Amino acid sequence: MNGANEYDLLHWIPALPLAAAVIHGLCLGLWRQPLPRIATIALSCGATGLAFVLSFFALLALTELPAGSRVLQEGLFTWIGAGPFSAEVAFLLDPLSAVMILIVSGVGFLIHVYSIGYMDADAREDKGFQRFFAYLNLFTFSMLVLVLADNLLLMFLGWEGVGLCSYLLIGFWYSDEWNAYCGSKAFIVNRIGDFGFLVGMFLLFWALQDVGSGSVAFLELQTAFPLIADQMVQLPGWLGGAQWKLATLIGLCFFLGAAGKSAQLPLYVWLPDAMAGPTPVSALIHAATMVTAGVYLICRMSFLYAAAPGASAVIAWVGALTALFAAVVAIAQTDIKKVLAYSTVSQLGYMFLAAGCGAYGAAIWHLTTHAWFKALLFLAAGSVILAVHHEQDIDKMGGLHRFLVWTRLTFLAGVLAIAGAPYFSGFFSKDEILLSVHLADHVPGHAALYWIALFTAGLTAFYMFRLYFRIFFGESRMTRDQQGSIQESPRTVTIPLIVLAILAVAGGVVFGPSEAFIPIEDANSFGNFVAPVLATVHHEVERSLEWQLAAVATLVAFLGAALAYGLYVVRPAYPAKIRRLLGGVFRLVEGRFWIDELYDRILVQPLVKLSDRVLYRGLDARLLDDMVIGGTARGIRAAAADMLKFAQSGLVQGYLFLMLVGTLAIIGYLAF
Amino acid sequence: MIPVPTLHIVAILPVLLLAVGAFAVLLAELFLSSRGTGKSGAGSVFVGVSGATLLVVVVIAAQGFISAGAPAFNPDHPMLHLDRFSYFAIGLVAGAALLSCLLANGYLQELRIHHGEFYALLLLSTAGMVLLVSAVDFLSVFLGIELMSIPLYVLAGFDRGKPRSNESALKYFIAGSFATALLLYGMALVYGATGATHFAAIAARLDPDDSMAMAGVALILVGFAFKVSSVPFHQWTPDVYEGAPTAVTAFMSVTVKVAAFVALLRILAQAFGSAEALGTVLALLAALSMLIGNLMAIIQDNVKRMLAWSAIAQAGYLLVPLSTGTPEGQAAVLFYLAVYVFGNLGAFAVMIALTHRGQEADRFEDFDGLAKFRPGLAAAMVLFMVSLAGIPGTAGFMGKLQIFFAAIRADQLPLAILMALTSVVSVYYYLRLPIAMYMRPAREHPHRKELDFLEFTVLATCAIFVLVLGLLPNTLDWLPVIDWTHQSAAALASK
Amino acid sequence: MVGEAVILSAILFAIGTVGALVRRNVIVVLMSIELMLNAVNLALVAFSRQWADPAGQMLVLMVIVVAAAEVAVGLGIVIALFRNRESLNVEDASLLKW
Amino acid sequence: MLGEFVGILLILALALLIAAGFLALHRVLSPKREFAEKQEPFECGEAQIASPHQRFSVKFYLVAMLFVLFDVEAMFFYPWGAIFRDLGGYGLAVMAVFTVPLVLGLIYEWKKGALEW
Repeated sequence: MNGANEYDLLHWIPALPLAAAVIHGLCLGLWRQPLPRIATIALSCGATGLAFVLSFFALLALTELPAGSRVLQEGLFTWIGAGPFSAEVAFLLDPLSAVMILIVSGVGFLIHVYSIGYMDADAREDKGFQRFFAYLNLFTFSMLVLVLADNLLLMFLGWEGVGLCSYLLIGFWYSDEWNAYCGSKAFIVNRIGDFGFLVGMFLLFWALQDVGSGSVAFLELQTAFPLIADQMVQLPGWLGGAQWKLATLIGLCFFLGAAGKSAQLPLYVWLPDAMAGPTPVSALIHAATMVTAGVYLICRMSFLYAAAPGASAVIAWVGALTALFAAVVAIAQTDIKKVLAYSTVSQLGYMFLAAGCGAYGAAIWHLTTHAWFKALLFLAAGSVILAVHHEQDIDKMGGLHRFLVWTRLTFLAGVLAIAGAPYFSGFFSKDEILLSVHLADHVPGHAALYWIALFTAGLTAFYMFRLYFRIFFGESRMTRDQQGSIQESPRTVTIPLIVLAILAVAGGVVFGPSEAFIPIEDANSFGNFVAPVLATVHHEVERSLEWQLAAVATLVAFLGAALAYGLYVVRPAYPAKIRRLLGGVFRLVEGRFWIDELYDRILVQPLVKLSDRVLYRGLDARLLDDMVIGGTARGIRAAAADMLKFAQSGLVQGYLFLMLVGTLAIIGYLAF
Repeated sequence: MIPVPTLHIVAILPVLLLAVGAFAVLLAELFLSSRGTGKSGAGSVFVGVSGATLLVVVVIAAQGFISAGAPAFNPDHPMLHLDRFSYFAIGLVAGAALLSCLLANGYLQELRIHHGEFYALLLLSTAGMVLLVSAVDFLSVFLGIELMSIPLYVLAGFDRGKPRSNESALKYFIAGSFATALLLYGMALVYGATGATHFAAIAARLDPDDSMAMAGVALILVGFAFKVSSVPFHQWTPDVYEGAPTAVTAFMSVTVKVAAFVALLRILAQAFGSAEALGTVLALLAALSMLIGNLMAIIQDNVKRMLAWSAIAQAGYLLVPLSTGTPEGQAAVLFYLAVYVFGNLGAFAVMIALTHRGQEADRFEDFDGLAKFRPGLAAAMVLFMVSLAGIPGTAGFMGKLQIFFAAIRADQLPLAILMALTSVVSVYYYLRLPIAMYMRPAREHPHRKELDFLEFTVLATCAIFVLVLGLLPNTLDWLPVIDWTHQSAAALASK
Repeated sequence: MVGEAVILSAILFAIGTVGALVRRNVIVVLMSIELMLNAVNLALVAFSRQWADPAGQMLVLMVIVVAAAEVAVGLGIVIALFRNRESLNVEDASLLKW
Repeated sequence: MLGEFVGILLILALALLIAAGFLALHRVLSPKREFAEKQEPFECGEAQIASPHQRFSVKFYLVAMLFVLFDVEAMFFYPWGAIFRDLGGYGLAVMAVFTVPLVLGLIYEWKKGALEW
């Protein structure tokens, strides 16, 4: 392990959640006997909490090193030693992964705690409680492996692991067809992304073996990559046969993987459906951690993207468009979790936009703040959902501020943070992104990108405040007895909310404010911390510009919020009018542009059809029939039809015939 | 006076043992079941004898592998060559056969077709495979392939009372003997062109431009492509797999593939080395098999049939490294074969464990809500499906990885990408069982309440191997599978 | 001399192939396959004579024996099928399809 | 030498097509009108008394198969017998080994009652 500092506590961070999951699994699988509730809680939350503590110590150990060489490693064993290439099971802790493990284990721990109260109130299955925590731990383990992995292959293991766990948590929780469908959808869309990941890894390996490096470890990649950075490849004819920069090709492949995992256009379709899972899962997996893995991947490979401007531009544009698109869709949703889901997609778009503009630090910073306030928003939403007995339609809520004090306050904190109210956490990260986009003149059309991002910021403020007002203000749209039974959620629910709220409000100022707004020298400790591992594109910034941009962004956000206030509090009648006014447009938005239906038409149906019609009846029966008989007289077909059934017609002689044709073909090729 | 050839019995010891075991089982069948002895008692004798025989063969193979091969049988005109390569294959085949014969006991009793002949035939077929994988002369190749196939024809129709079983046997028989005829004609042509049946001699005299020789090569390739069920010689596979008793399907779906692929590896490496054009043909077959196998598997509604099409797709995956012809490719084939054996056997083992009172569990509905009342079985099935689909952490992914990198090193990038793409598609149908088991409401099935001990052993073994091959394929110093495959490939290179 | 024998064997093989492909009666299909095998034997003998090498004839003996075993098994299967089906038509054996 | 084997394949393909073609033609051209008179022997010959398709006892097949098997196995004795003297004791031993499975097979089918009529 090329001389980097060893740190032999590292493997305990993922090992603890794994151990918990395994114990749960054994109890359920072999012993067939759920643990007592308290033991389950102690095991799961304890494991994750300890993981967080260890992560913290690891962070301290890291900060003791000089800023330039902050790398800790621990190799466990050789995963694949022999053969064409080697991969270690080894962990790598640098500022980037340090940030990630703190988010994963920290937010993860809070959500574990929250789940105790949530899952109690939400008693659907008797044994479900422990199974749920088993899955949570398993997920935490996979996510930690993903971010700690020191090579692409181990990262892919975690990458698939989190996908599997989200599949389990969406689908295996309540057994009904819809969840099953959503779970499989999530899994299969993710596989499309994974295909990109794999191919990217192949290309990288294929290119590097020529320069004699058979490893996929990040550090070796980083050192070896410059050798192939400018290599060109000739695409095969059926792909246009153009000359491409290899780095761009690889970058695009990895971005396909990232887009699948992080729900970017066009692969975002699975995330809104993933809301079918229980709310803590939505908070942990589909807001705070797993969906950000794509951003992490891009930043981890930043050395590659720095050499691939084409790929970076694509990322920036896809990110921006996703941000805008999802924000627009979010306006019209009435399901509280759907709104948050689309907002997540939109915010992820922001992160990719930043990464595409070379501002990887900004991307990771927004990833962090987003983990805080989006987890907070989801958990608060869950608390609301509990209070109103699993009602998720905001048209059937309203006026809840009287009942849910804590929930409302924390929710407000989250809304302010995501809307970018000054000095809230979201404010700093969003402004850093806007700034970097504004400066990124190396990206084609960065001006347009900036305006899109700005407009999206306004939309974000609008739909978040709409959500807030619809839930907590206006007169209640619930039946009497519903109102009667509303009460604030248990403490295990509210405490995590409060902690996250504090982070969402103050986290920005404490950890990573831009120097422009805090009169302290390098106050942006976060940015300085992660900077060394990222190939960020640097620009000279004068404070005044930063101020101007921030002012504009804040103004836009304020307008959005004000509009929401006007429409949903002052003049509640207007939205209906507008709805009538806009008519078609609105329905289009409401129908989420009918993307899902489109996919069903374009992707799923054709696959089944291809398999069913084309291959199964078409190729097997029609095509080959015609191929064999086509030329000859039509009369023969009648006879041939039953003699040469090519389909899996169950007629063995048809099989023999196909064999014979194949044989003659091979002989023809080999012998003549 | 003709000089008496020197015989190294150790070289044919495995075959001898298997034959003796087979006859022992037959006699046991005669003298036990004719008497009043209960079938169950007889059953334990059958399983005991055949299991012990196979176990001994596995041990011999391991011993032989460690001592790096045995002297050839009849050195002046060698028919068999037992190097590490063949010993690895023998161990794999015998191991798979052992697992399948452990599975058979309970299953056959549930189906009321518990006869000793089953085990005898299984042993004989295994003997054929052992011959096949160690053959270095087309004469012994032919003997091996027939001794492997003929018992399988009978086994496919072992459930005599069922029309489906008869039909499966008939189709397998007709298609199989047709393929044999083609194979034989190929041998004849090659013999005519080179005047030799021994691999080394053929390799010395084979002329890639002699169209007769190449026609022979093509026909031989076809014969093997049939055995490994590669498109377009695949169509028998779904029918035979579905119709045959599940225990038989489990046995042949893995062992035949291993034996045929290993023999093909040896022939390509030691006899047909000079025919480069073969690489292209193999690559084409691989692509076709991956595409058609995976796409056809999507629309199946019978689990056995789905697994049959998946077996065709897996054959395609295995043909990818075969077409490279590099030592890495050969090692990858061997490793993936091991992976495939445990994953597939495991899946069939679950189906067998669910068979009850002559009622096979081979439709997707039979798995609805299984997780509710058989959590262990369901979890195992998920593991095997996930491994077949090639999700990281399982053997399947590790195997595919070996293939990917072998292919990439041989600049077969397009094939590798196609393989990755098709295995994405494959997830779609491999997931159907987990969905059925965990997300469909449970229905009442005549499932047996408990596993019998042997089935549990087999399931546990398969599950453990799937995990170990996926996570520690080369880490345990007593089980460095990847090293073994590379040593075997090396033995193949040094004739 | 050898050439003619080989061509004859090729013709026999082709006839056997066609028979196996088009005849409906299972027994006749078996016979056609036997014909293919014997065509192989003919070719083998011819080549073995051409190269003055006994290996070919050894292979022929093997083929004959194995073919006998095969046809025995085949007949057994056919009988089992006939008992359940009352028919020797290959095309009646099409329960398993797709 | 080489040329005529190119022909082999052509013949393979050709024979296939011809046969298929004729079969097909027959299918197409031959009128298929089947009425009772057509089934009866024309002018001369006897009206059949029993269907030629009546079932034989399976025993026929069974015995036939068993005969074929042992008959063919016996074939191996000829080359052996030809050089029996030269082989000496070794040959005797080998052939003994060869015979054992045959005998076992005989015992098996005997016990299974395959030989009873």
